[in-house]
Amino acid sequence: MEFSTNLLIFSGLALLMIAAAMAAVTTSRIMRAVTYLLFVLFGTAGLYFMLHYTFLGAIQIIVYAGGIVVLFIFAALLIGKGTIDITHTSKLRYLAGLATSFSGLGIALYLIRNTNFVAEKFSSSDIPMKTVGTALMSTGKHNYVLTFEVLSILLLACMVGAIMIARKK
Amino acid sequence: MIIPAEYYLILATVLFFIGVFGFFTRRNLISLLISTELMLNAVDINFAVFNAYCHPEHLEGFFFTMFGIGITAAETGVAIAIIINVFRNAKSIHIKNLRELKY
Amino acid sequence: MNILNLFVLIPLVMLFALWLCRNIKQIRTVMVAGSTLLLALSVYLTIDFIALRSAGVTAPQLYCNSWSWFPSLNICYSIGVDGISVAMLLLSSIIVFTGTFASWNIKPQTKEFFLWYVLLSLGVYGFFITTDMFAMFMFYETALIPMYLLIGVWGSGKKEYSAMKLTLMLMGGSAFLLMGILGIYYGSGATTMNIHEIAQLNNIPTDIQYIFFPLTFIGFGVLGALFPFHTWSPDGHASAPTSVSMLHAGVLMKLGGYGCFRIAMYLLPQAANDLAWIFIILTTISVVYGALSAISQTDLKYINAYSSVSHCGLVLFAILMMTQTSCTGAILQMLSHGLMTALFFALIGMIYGRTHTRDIRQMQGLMKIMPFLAVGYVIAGLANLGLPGFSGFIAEMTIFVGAFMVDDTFHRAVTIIACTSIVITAVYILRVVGKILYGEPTNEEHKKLSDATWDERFTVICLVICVAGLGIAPMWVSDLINSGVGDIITNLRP
Amino acid sequence: MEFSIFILAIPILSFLILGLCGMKMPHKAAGLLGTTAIATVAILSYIAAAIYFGAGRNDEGLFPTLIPYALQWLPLGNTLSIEMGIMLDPISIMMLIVITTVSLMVHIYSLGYMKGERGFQRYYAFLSLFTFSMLGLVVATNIFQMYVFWELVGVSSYLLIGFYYTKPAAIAASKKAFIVTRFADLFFLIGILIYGYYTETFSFTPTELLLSSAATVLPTALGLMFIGGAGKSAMFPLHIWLPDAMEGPTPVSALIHAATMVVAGVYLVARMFPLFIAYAPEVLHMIAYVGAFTALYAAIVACVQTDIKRVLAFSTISQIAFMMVALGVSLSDDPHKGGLGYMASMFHLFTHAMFKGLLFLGAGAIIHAVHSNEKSHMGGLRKYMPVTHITFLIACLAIAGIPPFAGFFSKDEILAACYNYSPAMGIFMSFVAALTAFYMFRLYYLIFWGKSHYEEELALYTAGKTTHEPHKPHEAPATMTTPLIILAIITCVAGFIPFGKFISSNGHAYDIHIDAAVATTSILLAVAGIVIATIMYAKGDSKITQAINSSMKNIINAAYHRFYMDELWLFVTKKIIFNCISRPIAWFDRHIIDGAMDMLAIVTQKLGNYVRPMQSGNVQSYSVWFLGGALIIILTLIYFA
Repeated sequence: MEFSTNLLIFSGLALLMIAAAMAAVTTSRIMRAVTYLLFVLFGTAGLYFMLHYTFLGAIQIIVYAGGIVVLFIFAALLIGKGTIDITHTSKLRYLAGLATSFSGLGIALYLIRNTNFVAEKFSSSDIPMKTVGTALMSTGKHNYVLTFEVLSILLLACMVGAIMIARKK
Repeated sequence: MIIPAEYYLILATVLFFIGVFGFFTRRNLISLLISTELMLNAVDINFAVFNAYCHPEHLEGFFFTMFGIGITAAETGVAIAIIINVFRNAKSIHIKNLRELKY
Repeated sequence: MNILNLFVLIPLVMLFALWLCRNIKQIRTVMVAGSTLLLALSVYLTIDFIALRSAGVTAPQLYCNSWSWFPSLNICYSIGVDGISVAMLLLSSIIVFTGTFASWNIKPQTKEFFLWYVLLSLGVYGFFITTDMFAMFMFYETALIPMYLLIGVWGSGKKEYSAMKLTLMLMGGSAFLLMGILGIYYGSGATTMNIHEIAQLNNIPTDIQYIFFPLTFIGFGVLGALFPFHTWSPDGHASAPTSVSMLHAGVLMKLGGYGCFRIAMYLLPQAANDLAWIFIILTTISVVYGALSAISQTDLKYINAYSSVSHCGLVLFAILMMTQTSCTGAILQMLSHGLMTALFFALIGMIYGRTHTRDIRQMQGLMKIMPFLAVGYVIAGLANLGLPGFSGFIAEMTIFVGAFMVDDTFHRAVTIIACTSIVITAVYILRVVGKILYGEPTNEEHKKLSDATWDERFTVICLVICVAGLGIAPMWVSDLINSGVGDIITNLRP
Repeated sequence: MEFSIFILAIPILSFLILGLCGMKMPHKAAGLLGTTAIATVAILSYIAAAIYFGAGRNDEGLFPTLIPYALQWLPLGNTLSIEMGIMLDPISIMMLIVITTVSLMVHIYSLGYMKGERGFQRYYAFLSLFTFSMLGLVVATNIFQMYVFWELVGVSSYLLIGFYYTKPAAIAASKKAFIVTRFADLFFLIGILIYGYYTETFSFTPTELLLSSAATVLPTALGLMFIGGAGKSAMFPLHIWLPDAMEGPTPVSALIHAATMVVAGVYLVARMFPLFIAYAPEVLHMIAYVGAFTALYAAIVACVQTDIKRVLAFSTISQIAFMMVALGVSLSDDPHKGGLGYMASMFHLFTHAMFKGLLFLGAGAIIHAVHSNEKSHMGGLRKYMPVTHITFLIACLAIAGIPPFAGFFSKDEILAACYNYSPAMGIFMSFVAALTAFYMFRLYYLIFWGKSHYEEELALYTAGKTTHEPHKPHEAPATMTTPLIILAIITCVAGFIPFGKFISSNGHAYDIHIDAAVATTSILLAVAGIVIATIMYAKGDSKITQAINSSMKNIINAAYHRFYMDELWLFVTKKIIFNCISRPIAWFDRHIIDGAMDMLAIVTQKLGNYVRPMQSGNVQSYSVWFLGGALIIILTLIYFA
C-alpha cells in the first residue's frame, strides 16, 4: 500500500521534527539545541523529498545542515562558557509566550481547517534539473536570473560584512 | 495515497509556533537565532507545499524556498558575526545583560 | 506691495541679519535698526489709518490683501487691519522696541536670544495682521514656541519648570483653539478661513456654536489668564528674563483677549450671548482674586503677575459685557496694561539686576539708592492703580461705564464687584512701594548700588511717556478703536 | 474769562518743570519758581473773581455759570462722554480764592519752614501738583472731571504725607490716607456710574426730563457719592486717615488737610445740592446726622490729645462736620425758607480755611521752634514767639466763635440753620461749638501759657543735672510770620464779607442777618468753654484738672485712643482682609488651582512612567505584544468576516 507507506514516513518525520524542535527550544545547552535543530532541518529535507523537490532537499541539507549548523556550532564553541547556561525567562513571560504561541497555533490551525485549498494538482514526478537550471538562469516571467544575481551579491556582501564585524580590532 | 496538503501545513504551523515560543522565552542570542531558524524553516516548508499542491506548473514556491535558504545563510552569517562581536565586548550573550545599546 | 507685509518681512530680514552677525555690536545694530523701523512703520500705519478713516473710508478692514496658500483647505495668507489691530500693532512695536533696550546686556548667547526674540515678535505681528483663522493660529503658535526657549534658557529661578508649565498650558489652550477653529470652519460650511467672510455668512448652527464657543474662548482665555487657567502666569513671569516678561505680559497676553474678541465672540455671536454669563463669573473671579492674591505675595514679579491676572481678567470681563463702550475699554485696557506692565517688568528686572533679590522683605529704602528707578517704580505703580493722567484710569473707567450700561442685576452686581479691584490694587501697589522704596536703606550691600544706566533710562522714559500720553490724550486712540469695535458689536448685538 | 485756563496751566507747568529738572536747581530757585507760579495763579483768581462778580447778575438775578473751556476728553459710547473744562460759578470762584490764597500762604511759609530739607524741590513740585489738581477739581464742569481730579488730589496728598519717606510713620500714614480715601472713592465711582447711566450725562445739571426718569435711583447715586465725599472729608467712620496724615510736613497739613482737600467732600455735596434738595432730601438729612455725630466725636477726641497737630486734625474733622451738618439741615433751596445751611456751609468753608490754615501754620512755627509735636515740650511760649502767639490767639477766638472774628459769623449761620431744622439739632451743635471753644483754648493755654518747658530744662542744665543744653525757642523767620499775619488779618475781616450776596442756595442775593437769640447763646457757650479752659489749663495743671482727669480716667483714656477706631480698622484690614482673605486666596491659588494643574502634569508623568517599561528595547517583549496584537486583529477579522 503505497499511500500508507507515504503516510507512515510522513508521520515519522513529523513526529521527529516536532519532538526535535521542542527539544531545541527547551534544552538548556546550546550544543544540544543546535543538534536538535539539525534533526529538524534533516526532517525538512525529508519533506522536500516527499514533495519530489529533490533539488531543494539537497540544498536544504547542504546549506542548512551543512553550512548554517556548522556556523552555529562554531559560534557556540567560540563563545564557549557563555553558552552553557541558558536560563529561561520570568514565569510571567514564559506563560505569556506559551499562551500567545498556543493561541496563535490554534488560530492558524482553525484557519487551515476552514480553508478549502484550490484543486489538488500534485504530480508525483520529480522536477527535471534542466527546468530548474533554465528558470534560474534566464530572464522573463517565472525566471529568476535577476534574483539569483542579487542574492549572490547579498551573499558576498554578507561575507564581507561578517568578516568586518567579527574581525578583531 | 497522496498526503493532503493540510498535513504539511499543520506540521509547518506547529514548527512555526514552537519557534515563536522559543523566540519569546529564550534569553540567549544563539538560542534566539535557532528559534528564528525554526520559524524560517517552517515558512519554507509552506512555500514548497503550496507550490507543489497548488501551482506545480510554475516553480515560484520552489525558488522562494531556495532563495530563502540562501538568505537565511547570509543572515545567519552576519548574525553570528554580530553575536561574537557582542560577546567579545560584553562578555555575555544573555540579553538581560545587553542594555548598553539602548542609551 | 502691501505695507502690512513689512511687519512680517522686517522680522524675517532681521532674523537673517542676526544669523550673519559676528559680534554683539552688530547684533545690537540690527536689533535697534529693525525695531526702530517697525516702530516707525506702526506709527506711520496708525497715522495713515486715521487719515483714511477721517477721509471717509468706511470699509471694516483696510489694507486688505489675500494670497492663496493651501488651496485645498482654503487656507489663505490674507491680511488686513481695523482700528483694533492697528492699536495692537502699535503696542507691540513699542514693547518690542523698548524690550530691545531692556535686554541690552543679556548674556550668554546674545545672538540666539535675539533670534528667538525676533521670532516671537514675528509671530505677534503676524497674528495681528492676518484675517485668516488658520494663518492666525499659525502665527499664534509661532509666538508661543520661542517663549519656551527664552524662559528655559535665559530665565532665572525654577526656569525649566516654569517654561515647561507655561508652554504646556498654552499649548493645551491652543489645542482647544484648533478644535474651535475647525469647528467654526466646518460649522459655517464656508469655503474660506477668512474671519470676515465667515462673519458675514453668519450661519453657524446654534448647537455647534454652543460646543465651539467655550472651546475657542478657553483656548484664547488661557493666554489671557482666565481663571482658573492663569497659573502659568506667576511662575512664567517670575522666571522669564526682563524683556521676555515685558513682551509676554505686554503683548502676548493680549493675543488672548484679541482672539477672544475677534474669533470667539465675533464668529459665534449666538453662543457668546447665551453663554457669556459663565465666563463673566470666571472673569470677575479673575479680577478680584488676582488682586487679592497679589496682596500677600512677597516676590515682586509674583505681585505683578497676579496684578496682570487681575487686569487681563478685566479685559475679558469687558469684552463679555458686549457693549460698544466696554469693548472699547477692553482694547484700551489691553494697550494700557501692555504698556504699564512692560514698564513694571522692566523696572523689576533692573532692580533685580542690582539687588539680586525680588523678595520685598529684603529690600528697603531704594528711593535713596536708586532714585531714578524708584521714581519710575512709583509712577508705574500709580499708573497701575488707575491714577488719572495715566492710561490705566481711562481704560478702567471706560470699562466700568460700559459694563454699567448692561441693564440687569447680574451684570450690575459683577460690575460693582469688579470695581472693588481698584481699591485692592491700591493696597498691593502701595504696600510694595512703601516696603521697598521708602524707609532708610538697611542692607549694606544695597547701599553701594548704582542708579539706572542710559539704556535703562531710555526704556523707562519711553514707556512712561507712552503710558502718560495715552492717559492724557485718550480721545484719538478711543476713536481709532471705536470703529473696529463697532463692527464686532453689531455682529454680536444685531 | 479765557485767561482762566492759565489758572490750571501754570501750576501743572510749574509741577513739570520742578519735577523734571528741579533736582538740578538750587533750593532757592525752585522755591521761588513755585511761589511765583502760585502767586500768579492767585492774582489771576482774584482778577477772575473780580470780573465775575463785577459783571453782576443776569436778568434772572443770578450770577451766570460760565464755561470758557470744555473739550471732549474721552467719548464713552453714543451718549456719554467725559469732558474736561472749566466752569465758573459762585462757589467755584469762591473755592479758587480759598485755594490760591491758602496755597500761596503755604508756599511762602514753606520757604522758611522747609529750608534746607532734603527734597525741597520735590516738595514744591508736589505742592504745585496738588494746587493744580485741587483747582481742577473745583472748576470741574462735570462729575467725572471732578472724579478725575479727586483722584489726583488723593495722590498728591499721598505723596505729600509721605514726603519724609524715610520715616515709617509717614509711610504708613500716607498709605492709609490713600487707601481709605480710595475705598470711599469706590462708592463715589459707583455713584457716578449709576448717575451717568440713568441721567445719560455726567453733567451737574441734567435736563429735567432725564432727571425725572432717574428720580428713583438718584437717592442711591447721591448717597454713594456722599460716601466718596465722606472719605475725603474725613467723616466718621472714614476719618481715621486724617489724624495720621499729620505725619506730613506741617504746611502740607495746613494746605491739604485743613483748608482745601478735606473740604472737597463738602464741595461735592454743595455741587450736587440742587439735586439733593430736589430728589434726595432724606439723604441730605442723613448727611446731617453723620456730620453731627462726627462733629461731637471729633470734638471729644480733640479735648484729650497731646500732639498739637492731632488736636488740630480732630478740630478740622469737627469743623468739616459742621459744614456737612449745615448742608444737611437744608430744607429747601430758598435761603429764606430753610435753605440757609448751604450759604452757611460755604461761608464756614471759606472762613475755616483761613483760620484753620492759620492755626496749622502757627502750629508749624511752634514745632519749628521747639522741635516737637508734644504739648509737654511746650508751655509759656508767649514770651518767645509773640507774633505766633497773637495770630494763634486770633485764630482760636475765630474758631471758638467770638465776634468780630470770621468764625463767629459763619458758625452763627450754621447754628441758625440747625435751629431752623430742629431745636434738638441746634442744641446739639451749640454744645459741640462750646466744646470747640474749650479744646481750642486748652490747646492755646498748653502751648503759650503755663510752665515753660524750656525754662525748666534750662534750670536743670544750669543746676548741672543734665548735660544737654536746651534749645531756646525763637520766633520764626519773616517768611513764616508774614503768612501768619496775612491770614490773621483775613480772619479778622472775613466775617464782614456780605457772603450771602455772592453765594446762596438758589443763587439769589441773600442778606446775612444775625439771629440775636442764636448769636447770644453761641457767644455765651463759647465764653463758657473758654472760661473752663482757662480755669483748667491757664496755670499749667491745676488741681481741678487733675481731679477731673482722675474722675473720668476711663473716658479720657478711650478718647485719647480715639475710641479705638484705628484699632478696629486695623483689625478689619490686617486681621480679616490680609490674614483671612488674601493669605488663604494666595494659598488656594498656589496649592489648589496650581496644584490641580501640576496634578495633571504629574498624572501624565506617572502614566508615562507606567507605560515606559513597555518600550524597553527588548525585542522579545515587542514581539510578544506584536503577535498578541496581530492575533487580536486576526480574531476580530475572523469574527466579522
